[in-house]
Amino acid sequence: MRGLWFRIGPIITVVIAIFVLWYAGSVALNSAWAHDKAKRAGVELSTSELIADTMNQKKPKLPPPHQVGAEIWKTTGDMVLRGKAFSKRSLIYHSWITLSSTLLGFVLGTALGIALAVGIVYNRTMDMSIMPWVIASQTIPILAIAPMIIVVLNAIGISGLLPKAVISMYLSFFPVVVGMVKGLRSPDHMQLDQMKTWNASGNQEFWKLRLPSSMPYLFTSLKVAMAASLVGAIVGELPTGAVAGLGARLLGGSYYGQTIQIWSALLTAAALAAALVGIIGVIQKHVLKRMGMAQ
Amino acid sequence: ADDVTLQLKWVTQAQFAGYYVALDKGFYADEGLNVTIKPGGPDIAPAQVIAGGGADVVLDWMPSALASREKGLALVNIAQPFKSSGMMLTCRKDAGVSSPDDFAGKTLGVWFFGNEYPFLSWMSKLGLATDGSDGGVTVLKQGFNVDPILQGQAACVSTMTYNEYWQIIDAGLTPEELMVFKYEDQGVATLEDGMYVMEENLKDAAFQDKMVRFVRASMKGWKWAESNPDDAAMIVLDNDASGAQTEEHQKRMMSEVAKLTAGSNGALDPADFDRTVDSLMSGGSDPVITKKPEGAWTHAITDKALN
Amino acid sequence: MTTDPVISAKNLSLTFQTNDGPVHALQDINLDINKGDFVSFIGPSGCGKTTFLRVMADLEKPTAGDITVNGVSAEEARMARAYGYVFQHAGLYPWRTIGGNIRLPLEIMGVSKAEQDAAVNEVLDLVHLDGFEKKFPWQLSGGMQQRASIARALAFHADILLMDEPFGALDEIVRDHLNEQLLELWARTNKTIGFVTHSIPEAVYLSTKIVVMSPRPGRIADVIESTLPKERPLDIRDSEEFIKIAHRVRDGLRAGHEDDV
Amino acid sequence: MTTDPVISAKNLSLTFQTNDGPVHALQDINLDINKGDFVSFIGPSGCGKTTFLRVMADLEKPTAGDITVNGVSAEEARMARAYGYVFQHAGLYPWRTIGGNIRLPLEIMGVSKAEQDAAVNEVLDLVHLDGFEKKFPWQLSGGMQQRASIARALAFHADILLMDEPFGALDEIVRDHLNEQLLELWARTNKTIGFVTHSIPEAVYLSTKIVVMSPRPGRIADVIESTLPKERPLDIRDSEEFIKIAHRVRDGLRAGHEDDV
Amino acid sequence: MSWLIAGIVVWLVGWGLNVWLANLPKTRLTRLVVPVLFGVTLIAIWECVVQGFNINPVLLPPPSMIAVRFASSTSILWQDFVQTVIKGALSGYIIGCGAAFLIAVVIDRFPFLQRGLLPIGNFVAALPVIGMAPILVMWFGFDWQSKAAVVVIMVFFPMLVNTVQGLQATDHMQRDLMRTYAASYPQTLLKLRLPAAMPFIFNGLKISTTLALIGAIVAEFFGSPIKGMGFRISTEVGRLALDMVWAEIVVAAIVGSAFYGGVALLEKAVTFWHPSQRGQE
Ligand SMILES: Nc1ncnc2c1ncn2[C@@H]1O[C@H](COP(=O)(O)OP(=O)(O)OP(=O)(O)O)[C@@H](O)[C@H]1O
Ligand SMILES: Nc1ncnc2c1ncn2[C@@H]1O[C@H](COP(=O)(O)OP(=O)(O)OP(=O)(O)O)[C@@H](O)[C@H]1O
Ligand SMILES: Cc1ncc(C[n+]2csc(CCO)c2C)c(N)n1
Ligand SMILES: [Mg+2]
Ligand SMILES: [Mg+2]
Repeated sequence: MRGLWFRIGPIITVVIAIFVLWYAGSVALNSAWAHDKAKRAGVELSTSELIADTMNQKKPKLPPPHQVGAEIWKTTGDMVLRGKAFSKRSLIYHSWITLSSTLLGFVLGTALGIALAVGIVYNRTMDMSIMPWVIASQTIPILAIAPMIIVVLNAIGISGLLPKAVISMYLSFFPVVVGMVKGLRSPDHMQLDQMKTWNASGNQEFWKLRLPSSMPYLFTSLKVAMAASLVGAIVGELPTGAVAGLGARLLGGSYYGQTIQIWSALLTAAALAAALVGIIGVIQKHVLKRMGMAQ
Repeated sequence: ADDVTLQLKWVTQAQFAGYYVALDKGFYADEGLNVTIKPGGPDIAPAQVIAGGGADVVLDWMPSALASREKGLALVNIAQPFKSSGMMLTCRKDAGVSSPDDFAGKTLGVWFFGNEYPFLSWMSKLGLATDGSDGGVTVLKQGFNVDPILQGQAACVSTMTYNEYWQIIDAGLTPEELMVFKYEDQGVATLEDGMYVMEENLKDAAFQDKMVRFVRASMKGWKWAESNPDDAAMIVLDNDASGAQTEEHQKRMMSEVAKLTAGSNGALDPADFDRTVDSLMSGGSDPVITKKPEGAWTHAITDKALN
Repeated sequence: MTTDPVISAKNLSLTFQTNDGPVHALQDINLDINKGDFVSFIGPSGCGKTTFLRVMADLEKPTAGDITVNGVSAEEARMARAYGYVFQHAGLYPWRTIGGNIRLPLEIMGVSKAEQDAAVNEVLDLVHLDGFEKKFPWQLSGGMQQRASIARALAFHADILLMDEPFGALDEIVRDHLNEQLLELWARTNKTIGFVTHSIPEAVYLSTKIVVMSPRPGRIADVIESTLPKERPLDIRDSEEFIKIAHRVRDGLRAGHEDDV
Repeated sequence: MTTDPVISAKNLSLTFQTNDGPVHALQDINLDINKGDFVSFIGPSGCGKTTFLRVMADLEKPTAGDITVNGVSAEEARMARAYGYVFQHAGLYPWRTIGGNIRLPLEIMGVSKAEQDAAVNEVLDLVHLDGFEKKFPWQLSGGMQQRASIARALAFHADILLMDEPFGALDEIVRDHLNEQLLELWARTNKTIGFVTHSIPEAVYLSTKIVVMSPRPGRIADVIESTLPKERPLDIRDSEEFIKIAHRVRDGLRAGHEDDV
Repeated sequence: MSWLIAGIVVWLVGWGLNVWLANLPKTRLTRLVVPVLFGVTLIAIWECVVQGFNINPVLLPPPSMIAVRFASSTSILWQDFVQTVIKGALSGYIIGCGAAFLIAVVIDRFPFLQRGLLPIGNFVAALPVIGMAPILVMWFGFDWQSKAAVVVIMVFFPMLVNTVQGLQATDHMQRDLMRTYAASYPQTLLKLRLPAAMPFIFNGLKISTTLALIGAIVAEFFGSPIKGMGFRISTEVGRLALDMVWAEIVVAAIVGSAFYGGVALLEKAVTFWHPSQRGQE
């Protein structure tokens, strides 16, 4: 029991601290509008009236947690209870839309990343030519070229899930390349020499040495890539007409100044990312344990 | 049925009710058309989409369409369901703005992305510099919403009669506290939400025919929406995949939009076109277009569609 | 011993190019090793022992001179999987169990599953690690890891065994024990063994031939043919013959240290 | 020698809690070390030598029993910077030059710059690393790194010196040489030295007291008071006395190995 | 047609040349020439494809057109660079990385915070910035301050996590050594943990360079004064001036690579002792 508190206790404390700060922030940020309103109405606000007002504005600068919580419940749990989990007003539906392109993009990005890493490790020309451009590619603001990618893919007849996934891929392949290049190069000289003494083929060297030793790097990169892929999916939703998905909710909230909706979409996205990363973490634990690389 | 893809200029909302009504009520189907409506958004340039072959017909504002035409992308206006402009500049009285003479030295929120042209030509008509120099105005690139006026970051923001204006009202400011400058009233109105197609496509008779049927059905949709605003708003709501729109807001938007489409049967009034062009070319040192556009509109479609 | 030498080095030199100039690791090495020889290499740290072993194993290319193994070039010998190599550090793959590590070279050489199992059992037994087959390397002490690494090199029956300080991490008792085992194996299989060590008694106890090297550039200072019998109980180390050879090795070593420390 | 012992362990036990159960690293250790003693610890791998040294240095807390250093608790002694410690692996900070590494403890103890310089020069000279002050650790061979690490522990003049297999990575000649140097230093400064080694001759050659340990749980199997004189030339190792002591140590060791290997 | 053939020829020649160069012994020159040649080949192929397939410049302008636009718009590009990179990205980078560093040191001192903050930190780090940007613009106004705030949020967690990890990167023995000296906390921090953490800290700093730039640009999409790289990009797309958009992207890529390269050089100087640095050259 003490062990549990040891792990959970600090987290709970910090979460409570965050909530306190959040409420304080809501009061501080929202009171300007409350004052503004009161001044225009020509009334004086007492402190308690002021606080009450900041807790319940329609378009607060910073919605307090209970407002965001209520909105999330209204668009998730409540929807489920009413049997409309997949209606357009349900965040579950929008999360699913985003999730599907996230996962596709993640798979594509991981595949591309690993392929490039293998190329870079095994081919000297690729090693010397590609890396600087991979870095440069990540300095291009994706939001700027996302619409072009969508339009260009559209022009050659590709639409739907794939264009969004391509943007996810663009963001997620980078951490995989960097991590895998490091990982595939992590066997030390001795281990490589050993393979040489047994006259192992390139294939054997890859499967029996380089790939297993890159596993810890791979999983770390996959976590980063997953988070990046989710961001990519959200970015990709904007120029496809922001029809559906968490990105559309964010944007929709933005158009209409619905801060509560923005925050609830934002937190849902973060929870989704945390869950996806968590799943990779669990897989990592199991795989590494089976491989004897973690205690 | 013939496939037609329509690219909207903005997200699904009552601003585009006519098209959704036509789709929902089967007006397109009656004309033998299979129409796909693609919602737009802040990152979607309809002209770019049509250039990339992603749409057969796009909705755009005329200033931006004419500017694209000068860039070498031959867009042609085939129909103009919006008679009047819904653009306005909404200011807070307590920021000290009561007439255009008060703009100097103030901060004004403006939409860019090709939507800034009407504003720029208005300012140059007023003789106000927009590059931040003395005696001019400070221009902000306004985001998607009306926050700057609520937060007091700008004295005025751009609004549409049917949309952003009501967001300001919803946020708690009253009409009495606001000063509104409609572009129509200031004599700088430009045409909004026209239907545009690629000039080269028009040479194809089959395409022409498709457009004739499309425009006819769309206008039928518009007229239906004008007379049944609340039902039209609900149809829009049904088509909004993001689930972000509210019934109240869309119904109000529909009733405002109806005022703008009221005067048009779909055919472009050449006088409106000339007025728009004059306004764009009068822009002093920095006109939006440099020469009078030729062939930027046609009555070929509406003549067949509406008679 | 009129047969061709198994390993033969002629005027062998190896220079490493580093950023602060060339390092002459080996210079003008001439050495023949015959079938069934047990050759120890001894010399001060950094004198080129490891480098020479690596050249024999074709892990390093000499910059001058020739080396032949089994009458062919070192590379061809490596391709023919002519030898087993024990590295200075155990170097087990952490994601494989002890059994998996020993099995690895067999997998690579395409040995059948049944033969793999038999070989693994046999060598585990030899180094007294039976029962540890399913453990991972980090679950073993340093000495046990070292033994697993030796077992791995023994698992496939190469005729030549190259061992780089295999017993460095072990305490004296275990070391003595493994020395005996190694001698027994060598006598039984008639392998040719190249063996690097820092310990003079170990070199004398094990070898038929002791190569004393001197540093910078690595040269052969002395080659001592052992006069000890092939049969060697542990207490042979107290014999006069043994002490005499050990003295000669120590003198050779000391000469190499002259300019040093 | 009627003075109080410098280090005194009473019924000392230490159990590590690991996820597959407790590991009894030390059990019921009783030992007194007097001022000026040179105590060697010898025993099979994993028997708890390092652990015991770490307990003396307050790097590990015993789970039962007491330890006093200089009459106070190990922690107070550590705070008073009573000892220098040489780790089993060199453990130099790679971002500091050799000089910088040796200077590190002096900086921490607030010694003046001039005194630092003097001390660094002195100890570099002692371990024959003069001229390498400005080099980084990775530019040195393993043996040189080990010597630098010894120099670091000598740089500040602590009365107690705890050394964990300091000469493990060195070849015999260098090792002999450093053994002599260490004896000379010890005789000159009358330090108290705790010394872990795997080498029986080294233990016998250096020590006034040899502690033989046996494994699982780590206990003291034998404590041998050396009868060798304080003055010890290298060839004392061929003396009868020496060989007798070495035999006793070997027997103690072997007993500890019984269940093993 | 001839453009397409030219494209294929350029491709083959560029690739062949690169293969040949790459297999020469590595020198500082080949290290530089090979990637440049790769890029030049790519750009030449792009030109040939755009010309050959007659792709509309409002979709993808040819590099030549971008170059012309770049050359004729240097003053605008410079003004945008100052607004976005110097004011927005750089200040946010310094504040964000600096704050993360200090907080990491505090967290490292108090394990309780470490166990509480890091899991939460991972959650917060997963917040998509796109969502934060409009909120921060609302909070901090239109000018560069809100851009810097976005950058601060973007770089904060990668930097924090790396620094915390780095501060723990010392091995047991290195820490025990400090214990034997009875070193005080600040002494241990200064002489052991910080130097040992440097490779990780630089990892964070490197990741943060590209994040800072992207953050500053993207934030401008959500409201800005009428200058800045993000403003220009979003505005000029609407005006179909894709050549200008790409000119800005070129600036972003150059600045980003230079920023990254600069930090990498600094890294090399500071962590020269780390095996990953020693391996090279
Ligand atoms: N890859 C390399 N690059 C440059 N110099 C090297 C390389 N490998 C070894 N050397 C140098 O070559 C010399 C011989 O090294 P080698 O490893 O063969 O010594 P050794 O006799 O095995 O020493 P030890 O007893 O410490 O194992 C040393 O001076 C070493 O610094
Ligand atoms: N931190 C630890 N956690 C758990 N067990 C440990 C730990 N440190 C040491 N041990 C165990 O305690 C026992 C004694 O270890 P110690 O390092 O003292 O041995 P040693 O005598 O120094 O061996 P060597 O000669 O190999 O250095 C071993 O069985 C070891 O596995
Ligand atoms: C970034 C941004 N760009 C343009 C517009 C302008 N706009 C295009 S369609 C339309 C009608 C819907 O209100 C409006 C206002 C905007 N609002 N935000
Ligand atoms: Mg060696
Ligand atoms: Mg130990």
